[in-house]
Amino acid sequence: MRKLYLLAAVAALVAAPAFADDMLTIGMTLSQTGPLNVDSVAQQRGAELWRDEVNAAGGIKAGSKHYKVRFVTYDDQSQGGRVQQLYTRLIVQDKSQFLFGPYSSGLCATAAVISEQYGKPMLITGGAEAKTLELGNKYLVQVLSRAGEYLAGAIRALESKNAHAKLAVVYADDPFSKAVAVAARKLAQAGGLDIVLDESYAPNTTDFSAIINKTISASAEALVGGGHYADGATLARQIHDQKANLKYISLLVAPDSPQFASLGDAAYGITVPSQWEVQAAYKPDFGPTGAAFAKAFAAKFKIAADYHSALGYAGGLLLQHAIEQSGSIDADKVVAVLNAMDVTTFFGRFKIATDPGHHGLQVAHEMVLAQWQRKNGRLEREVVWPKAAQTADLIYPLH
Amino acid sequence: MSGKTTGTVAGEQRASLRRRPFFWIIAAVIAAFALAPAIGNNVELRESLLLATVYITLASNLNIMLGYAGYINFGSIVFFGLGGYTCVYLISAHGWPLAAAELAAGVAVSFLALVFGLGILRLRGAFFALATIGINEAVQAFVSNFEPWGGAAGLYLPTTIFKPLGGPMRALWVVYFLLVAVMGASLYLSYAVKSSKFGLGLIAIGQNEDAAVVLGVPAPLYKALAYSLSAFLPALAGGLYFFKSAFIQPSDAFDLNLSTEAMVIVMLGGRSTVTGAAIGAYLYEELRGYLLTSQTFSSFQLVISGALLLLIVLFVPGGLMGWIYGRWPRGKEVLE
Amino acid sequence: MLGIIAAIIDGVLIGSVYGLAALGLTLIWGVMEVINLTHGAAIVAGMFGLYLLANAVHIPPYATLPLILIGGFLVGIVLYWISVHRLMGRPPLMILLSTFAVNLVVIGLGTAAWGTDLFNVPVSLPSVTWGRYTFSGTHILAAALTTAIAGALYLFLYHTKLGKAVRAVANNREAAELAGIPTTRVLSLSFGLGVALAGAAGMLIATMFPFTVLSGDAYQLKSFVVTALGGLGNPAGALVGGIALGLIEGFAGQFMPVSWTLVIEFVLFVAVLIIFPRGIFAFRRA
Amino acid sequence: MNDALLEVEELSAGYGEVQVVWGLSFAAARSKLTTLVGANGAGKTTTLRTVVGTISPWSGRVRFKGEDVTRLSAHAKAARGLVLVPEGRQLFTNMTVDENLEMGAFTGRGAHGYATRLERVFTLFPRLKERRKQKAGTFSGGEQQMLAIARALMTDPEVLIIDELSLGLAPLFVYQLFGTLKALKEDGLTVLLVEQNVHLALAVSDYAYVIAEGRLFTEGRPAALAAMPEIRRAYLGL
Repeated sequence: MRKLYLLAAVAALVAAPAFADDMLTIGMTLSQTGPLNVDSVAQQRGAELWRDEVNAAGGIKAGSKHYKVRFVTYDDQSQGGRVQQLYTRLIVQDKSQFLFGPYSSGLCATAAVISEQYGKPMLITGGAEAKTLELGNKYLVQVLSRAGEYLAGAIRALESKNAHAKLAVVYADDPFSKAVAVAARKLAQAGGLDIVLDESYAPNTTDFSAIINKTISASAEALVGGGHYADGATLARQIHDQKANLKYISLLVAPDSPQFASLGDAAYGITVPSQWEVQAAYKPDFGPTGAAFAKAFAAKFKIAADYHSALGYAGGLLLQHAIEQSGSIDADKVVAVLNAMDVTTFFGRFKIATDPGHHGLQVAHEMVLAQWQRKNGRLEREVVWPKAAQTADLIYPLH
Repeated sequence: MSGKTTGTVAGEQRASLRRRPFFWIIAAVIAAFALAPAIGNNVELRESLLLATVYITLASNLNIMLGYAGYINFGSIVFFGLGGYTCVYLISAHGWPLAAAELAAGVAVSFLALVFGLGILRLRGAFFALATIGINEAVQAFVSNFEPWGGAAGLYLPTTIFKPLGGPMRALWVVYFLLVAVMGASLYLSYAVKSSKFGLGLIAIGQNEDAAVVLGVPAPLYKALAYSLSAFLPALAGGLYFFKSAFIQPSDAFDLNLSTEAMVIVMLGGRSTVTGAAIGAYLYEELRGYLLTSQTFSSFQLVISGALLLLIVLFVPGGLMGWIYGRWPRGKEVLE
Repeated sequence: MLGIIAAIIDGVLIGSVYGLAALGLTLIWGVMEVINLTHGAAIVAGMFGLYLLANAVHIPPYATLPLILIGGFLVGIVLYWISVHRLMGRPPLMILLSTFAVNLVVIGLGTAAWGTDLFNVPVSLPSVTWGRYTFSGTHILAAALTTAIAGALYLFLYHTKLGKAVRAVANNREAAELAGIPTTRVLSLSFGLGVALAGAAGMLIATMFPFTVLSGDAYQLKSFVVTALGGLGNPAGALVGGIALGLIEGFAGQFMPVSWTLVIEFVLFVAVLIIFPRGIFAFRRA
Repeated sequence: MNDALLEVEELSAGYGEVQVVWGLSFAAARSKLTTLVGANGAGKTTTLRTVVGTISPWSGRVRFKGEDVTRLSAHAKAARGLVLVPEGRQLFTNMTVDENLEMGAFTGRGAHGYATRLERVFTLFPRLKERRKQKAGTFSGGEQQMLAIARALMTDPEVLIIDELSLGLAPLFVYQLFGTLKALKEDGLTVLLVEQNVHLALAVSDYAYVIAEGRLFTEGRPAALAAMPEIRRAYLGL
């Protein structure tokens, strides 16, 4: 029996993937393993939901043809060294016509050049750092708000409560977090906040005692920063363990994952800049509503959708729209449509810069700020900023 | 006068190299690498071979320290990364042409290696191995904080950088041929070292350092030279690799995993053989490429590489070439 | 000023756990001159041991410590026979590679089983507050348990016959064999002890910080730094070296950007190896 | 040779591809002092190491009390009472005198009657008793040799094998140690001694084997050997 199973597996490997002409291949890598895997997998699931829905509905209509969507994915192990090899393989060997970017700004920066070298459009759904899009690329399309925007809401929300709060900026040494921190620093200074601590840490840092002691010594009242999941969650736990008595904490990325609730009390009150929350009810020009997406996602994966999942789905949706509008799967024609698009989906608004120095940079999408609050004894995320989209009041101060 | 003498000696050595069959074997390998993808514009093959050239370069140069002199260098990747950084930095910040930036990277990194080498080569065995890890980590931590090199965010190259090479598509071919050249140079270097008095001294150090010193081998100098020599070509390869990537960040440039992969390659092929490092690199790249992209094995690729390495170390410590020499002793004369 | 004192106290607390981790590495080196590259994997195994026993079997977190020590010991003995025994007396490269290979296999299996998700074992202990600074109960208890384990190891090595045999084998393996000590068994036992200590350190770390399958690398590197500071093969040095590293991390961070402490750590590591190959804190050996 | 406690038959051994010992046979009789003499490099040390098992023989057999122990490991042989005091003493230099002696008594055999044997060892070597807490590495050569023999005695040997007893020691110590050996023999201990100092060896032993280039050159009672012209010329410098 087991032999048969093995044989089948081998046969599946050997047999060339047979697909008809009307098949659209989209290639991407995801971080199944490595430090980025939590968010990367969430993003991937969003994309898969889109693919399955499109195929169930008969595929993407381009002109007279209907294309079924096929994904080819490889594990990049969260390592830049593999990304280029794999994207090249996706284009050259697997004949991908379109690409989705990997997760995280660092990996996107590594993958970006391949899209340019081979002239394949790449939708970036998990790389917020703007630098990659300022190098003269012609085939990159950023779906999410860029890094500079991340903490804008968090800073404004803090200013609304205490315009002169003592602020600690603590962030991971990676391209994304650094870009976020640089922008946050400028905003905070312009708004009159008092930056009492400005520290970065290595992304694989496991012990934050030194930084937290410094935060306490600097009498900081608020802390913004963080990086990705592993370091952010550790930082949150240690802030709680060491009773840093911060009135306000905003961390990147990590608190957006449903898994963050496993930190228990340490998660309470922490805010997170979010690309999307289900409560933010945009009126979509096409595609599902936020609520419908969240419902379908939860039904398929038995887990709540976070913004990375929404991004994965939105990337697919926007590509589909562009192909349908252009009536072809020709790379240049589709990119031309994307360049001209100004639309709103369940994910929010989409519009990219088209000047050569910033081609593909997202300029229209807006972020929200969410906070972990207690509701009927359970930890849940509520949108607390901007006021217009708010589902609950910001809890301030935390202590 | 002394310059003239060495020139003649080097000349004679070169002449004697050409008479040996292995010289021509290497030449054939280089030609195969250069021609195979060029015929029919086979981009797919080129991409696979491109990584093989990088691996062969890293493994051949690691072999000089690890195979000949018997020194475990966990941090050989630091040359690759520093070469990449120097090259990308000179191009992006100072607008140097690729060739000049490459040369500067190679020279600077070799010099730095000489300095490091004179420091840590007093250490032996495990202490040396630990120090090489330390150097790699220290350099990575330093570069992460070094703002002129972009710190943790790394350095980016604009796509216009490929213009002088005929646009992004043609640049890939140019970079590939340059990497093949660097690989070829690595193989010749490895071979030349092995068949020189210098190489003999290194191998003597590898067998028994104390005895070698007694026999008059200037061990510290030889080790430092070998360390520095084995830095030059990896630095060039790093420069080309990250130029192609158009992006470099500390975690990619100084990835300890790549160092350990290079060691696995040397072991797989057979320590202190030129052919072994090359074949080992090629096989490893193919195996890794397969494991990485196979749906069945991708989650077990670490397990498989680990188990393979363990079996080699336990049961075939001579690697592939050791096994071949065992079956076919005359092989030693043809395949160095 | 208070902040600096708090940083020093924190540094000592965490450093002692680094010391415990390094103790396993240094013991194995001292007895058989082997650098165990499975060390990081052993630390991770200790972390997951805690997670599984506490979450799946519902054993109170600290009650898992003896189980992890025993489990680590047995696994270590098996590892010795698989990856070290056959290669004793061969060039050191071989054992480095074989233990590295086992490390790959263990981490690979762990990744296949749990992915690389972050795991968190919430341990609620009362903490000690001092002015504005708080010392988490988990850190204090970890330091206390480390001291207890190190003390027990000392008693074992200096006051039991078997422990003295371990020292005898470390001192002169051939003489030990001639004196009738079954040296191979002592080697496997020492390897088991080393792995058990690494596992215990992993377990204690997991009570303090969240962790992933890949966390071992960072702690393995720290263990290297600690052993270099304290002198390779010197158990007392490992503890002192660990505390020194904790102090560097806590103390240096008060005066410069925290991201520079890593640079200092590794530069110091290389410098110490070159200048004092036996470690700054190496106690003079007779 | 029915009273032979240790019998070695046709022993061959070496290192790597170099053969050092070529089909050597000899025996150590119960309660006698037997010596192997020969020039430096004759293969004496290799022979002893092969007999006790720190290196394995290429061929040949070792019998101890009639039992074939050729393939036993060194510690197993020590546990049966076949104990070697290796060349260069090989003490546990980081450990105290007490600890060294305790390690000598590591085996079940040595542990049995530990206290009485310790008393006896201290009677034989009172100097050691004075320095029980001192580390062995701080001792002089002669003291180290005493401790090495004392440690071996703690194993309760039936055959005590000593490699190069006198090497590098002051004459006074050498005479003292030979005296001790004689006393031990008279108490019933079987001793096998390897010695470069042929004069001394022949003076104290009951039976001697002369080894040259890894082979047995001749054997016999010391008096008879000392009379042989070849021996006189080659080893006694007469």
